[in-house]
Amino acid sequence: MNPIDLIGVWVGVFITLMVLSFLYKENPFFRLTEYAFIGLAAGYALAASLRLFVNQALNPIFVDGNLTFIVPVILGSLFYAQFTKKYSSLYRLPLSLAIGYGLGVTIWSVFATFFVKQVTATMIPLFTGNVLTTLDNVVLVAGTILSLSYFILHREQKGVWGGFTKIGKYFILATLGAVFGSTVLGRMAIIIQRVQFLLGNASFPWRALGMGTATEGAYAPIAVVAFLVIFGYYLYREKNKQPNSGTTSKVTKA
Amino acid sequence: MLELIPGRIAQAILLVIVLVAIYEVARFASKRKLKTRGIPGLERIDEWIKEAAKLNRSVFFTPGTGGITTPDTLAALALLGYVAKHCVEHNARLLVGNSDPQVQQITEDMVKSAYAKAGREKEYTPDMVRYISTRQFAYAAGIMGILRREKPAVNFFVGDFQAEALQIAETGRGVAIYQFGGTTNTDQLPFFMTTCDQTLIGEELYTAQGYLTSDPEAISRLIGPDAGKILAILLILAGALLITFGNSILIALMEL
Amino acid sequence: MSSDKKKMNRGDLGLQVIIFSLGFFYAIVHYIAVPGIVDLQAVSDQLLAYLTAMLTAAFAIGVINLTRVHVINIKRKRATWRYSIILLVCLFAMAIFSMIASPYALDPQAVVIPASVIAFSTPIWEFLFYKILVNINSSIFSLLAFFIASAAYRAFKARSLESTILLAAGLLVVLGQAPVADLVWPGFGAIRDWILAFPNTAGQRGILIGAALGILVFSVRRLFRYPWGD
Amino acid sequence: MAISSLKSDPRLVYLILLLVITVPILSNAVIAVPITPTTRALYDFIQNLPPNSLVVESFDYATSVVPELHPQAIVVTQHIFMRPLKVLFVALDNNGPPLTDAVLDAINKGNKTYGVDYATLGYIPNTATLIGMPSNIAQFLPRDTRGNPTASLPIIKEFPAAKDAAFVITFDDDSSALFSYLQYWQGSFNISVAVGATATIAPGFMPFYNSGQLVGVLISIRGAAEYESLLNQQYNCCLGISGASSAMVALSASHMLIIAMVVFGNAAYFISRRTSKREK
Repeated sequence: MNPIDLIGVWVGVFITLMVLSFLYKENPFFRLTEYAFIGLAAGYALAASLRLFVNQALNPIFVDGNLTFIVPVILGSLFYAQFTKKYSSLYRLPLSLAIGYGLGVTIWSVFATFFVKQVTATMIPLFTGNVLTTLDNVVLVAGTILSLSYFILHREQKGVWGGFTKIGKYFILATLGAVFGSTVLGRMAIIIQRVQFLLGNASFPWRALGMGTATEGAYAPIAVVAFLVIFGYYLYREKNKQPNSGTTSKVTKA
Repeated sequence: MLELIPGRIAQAILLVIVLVAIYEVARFASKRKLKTRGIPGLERIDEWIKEAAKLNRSVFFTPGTGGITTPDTLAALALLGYVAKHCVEHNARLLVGNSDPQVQQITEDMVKSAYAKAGREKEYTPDMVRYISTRQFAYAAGIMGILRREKPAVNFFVGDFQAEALQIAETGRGVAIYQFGGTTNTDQLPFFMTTCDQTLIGEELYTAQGYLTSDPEAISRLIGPDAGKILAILLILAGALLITFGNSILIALMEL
Repeated sequence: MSSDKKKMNRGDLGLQVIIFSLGFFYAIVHYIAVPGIVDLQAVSDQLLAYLTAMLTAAFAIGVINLTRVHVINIKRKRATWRYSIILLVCLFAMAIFSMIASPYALDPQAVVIPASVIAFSTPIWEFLFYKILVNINSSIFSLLAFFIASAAYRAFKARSLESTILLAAGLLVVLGQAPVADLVWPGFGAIRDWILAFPNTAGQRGILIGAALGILVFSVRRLFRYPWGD
Repeated sequence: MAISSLKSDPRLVYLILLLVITVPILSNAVIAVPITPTTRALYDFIQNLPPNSLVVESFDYATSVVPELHPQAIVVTQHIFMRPLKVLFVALDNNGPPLTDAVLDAINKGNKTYGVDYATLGYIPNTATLIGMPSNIAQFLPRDTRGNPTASLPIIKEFPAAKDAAFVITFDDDSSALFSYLQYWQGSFNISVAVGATATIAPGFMPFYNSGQLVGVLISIRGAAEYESLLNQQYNCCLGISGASSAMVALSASHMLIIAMVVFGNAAYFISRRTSKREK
């Protein structure tokens, strides 16, 4: 039993419930976690990108003695000119370098990966002797062509052409349906792991998430009860502060 | 001396063909002042704003979390210009919620100039255009708070959206009478489609931008890529038909 | 918002030449080689090394913007100014401990920073990351499960033929995804796999090719014209 | 349970969802998971990699989607460590490196030693670094996360350039990392690519699996549970190391709830619409 991990589990439970309390109603507990998160994430990102600056810019200069890297460091420091009044336009120089190289690599890679490879992969036989794979291939070829036709913007979608684009839209709707169905899997996975955590269930990957081990985890429910008591007291105090109006923001459709 | 890297020759040639085709179609479109195809629902926006004014309820607009260089955000701002103009005309109260500081500045100027063009600058109040947060869920919580408090008649959420779109869509559906959405982000489009009265799917968002701005150059930029799409359709058809009869010459060519 | 065509002054032209030349080089280097004269790939890699050094130099831009916004909040005593204090405290605490004891430690082998300080900071950083940051972020995202459940009941209506198709495909995928469905009838899982593999692939490919052309045109246009935002 | 109260106040739905998930978890029930073709394709690919091949694992997800992708990272990493393979760990998301350390701390690393069989090279901040790595790893990632110079590591001496890698798997939560690997690593060097994807973006990757650009796709926590059961069938180990398998009953229950909600929601919607039509 490691005391730091035990406290960590309880703090983790409190944080989880402070966030989930938003479901009951917006409250200071939720806002506290939000602001703390923005700060922690920004501070962490600063350290990560500073380390990279040391690795990729200072390391070549001071460790490898390659002084040519001084030029990119100076150019990079011009990014900070945007905070000055007089020299603010100087930051456009390093930005243009970044935009230039970005455009170059985007052009060939987007064209190869998302146009050429996708077109070539759709050149498949429309009749394969086997009924099932024939159906699959026809759906794939026709579906790709028709959904592409839906995004042709210069022709009104009327008449025969309108018929094609309408079927194309149905393929896109089936795609969006698949995305919707798949999203349900993703969202449920997240809440299931949170509930595994709150219940202190042994199946939660405690060690692989740096939360100690299942032995400390088993004490999570204690913190759940503690939080519910505190939150209940907070709601009780809130109710007394405004005796007249209902405290919960009723969501009613007009 | 100069040689083409094997395995990428077809890509190079095809890239040139596609770019030339797009350039020619774009030039033809701007010369002939073609219009992009109409988008169902754009004309209904006018009626919705009129109804909002009648019910003395506000119209809410949020362009998502994208920055000024994100294509979706630019298309959303074009739509905001259109909505702001009509809100001023029917004197419906417009509210805008932003996530990106630079977009906040631009939307402030746009709403101010909408009032200025109608000669009613003093009616513009700073709280009409609000900066919330660059942070995804702080932004979503902020928008939901505004929707619940202000109870707008019409809720526009168009532009660059991620997972927070569902929260806005669901809260908006519970509060607003009409909801208008649009994004190119396929992952979020299902939540737009099932909760909005009208949704701009993917590139339709840019079509709306082309439809609203009468500038022929902008429209030709939208119609140009049609050449690439038609080329893709023809290549797929040709390749599929050829391989159906056992001839894979086109596939071999593409992988040259 | 058709921006007025402002004439490119000398500065803009210079930047546009930089954008064009670097962009054109990085587009061409993929397709052509000039054996014997110069190894273009090596030139491109060396240039990349300089570019990465330049890009990483902008490491503090985000934090400066964020700090300025919240310091103004505090000075002007805006409604949420107390939360801004908490944000800034968290920001600098996490930054300092991450620089001492995280995978991004500036001096992991205790050359400058005394080993005792690193040993003291490591558990604190691990607490801040694994026990606080991970839990807040996972919990915020878990809210979405509740929203999708309530939206499933209150908002996802088959108002039109279009939303009916979407919901039908969606529910078939949801059904096929649930492991228990396969015990009832393995066909559910097969239907889900089929929808994902064929109609979905066709629709995604149509969207992908359209989007790729949009990005391609946007990129090529930007090579030739400086003013962005148009 | 008045249907109308459900309509006006979503919190009842939240409570039902919580119950529908809590009960199966408390029951610790486990259920067999059918194997999706894209999961088996990845498993077979890794199982058949020739000995001493170099694998690159890229942790490109933020802590927000840990429940979806972390179990995948655990089971795939465990499988790779059970085979005679060499592994480099990188990350396109700054949350990656600590999550990598936590996975390495939890799995059974056998007799593999750091620096020889595997190394953690840390965060890749921009595509420029990613594009440079296939030519020279040490030049673009000069230090590993433990502060050692990358060039001094035996694994880098053996594989100085990432283009020698047999395959890269990215655990990705927003498709930008996967597209970068497809565009730059596969586009230029034909390195095989696989993805562990969150469920929302997984359908978007099917065209790349169909075209052969992807050798496998793991879909969220269910992909992890399938992979875990395949691993268990082969090596008779590792059941429960990722927590994914024990979530499958709760997953089924929550999915059935969503279906019921949509069906009931639409039923209530049509009934109210028909009654209002009759009243007009």
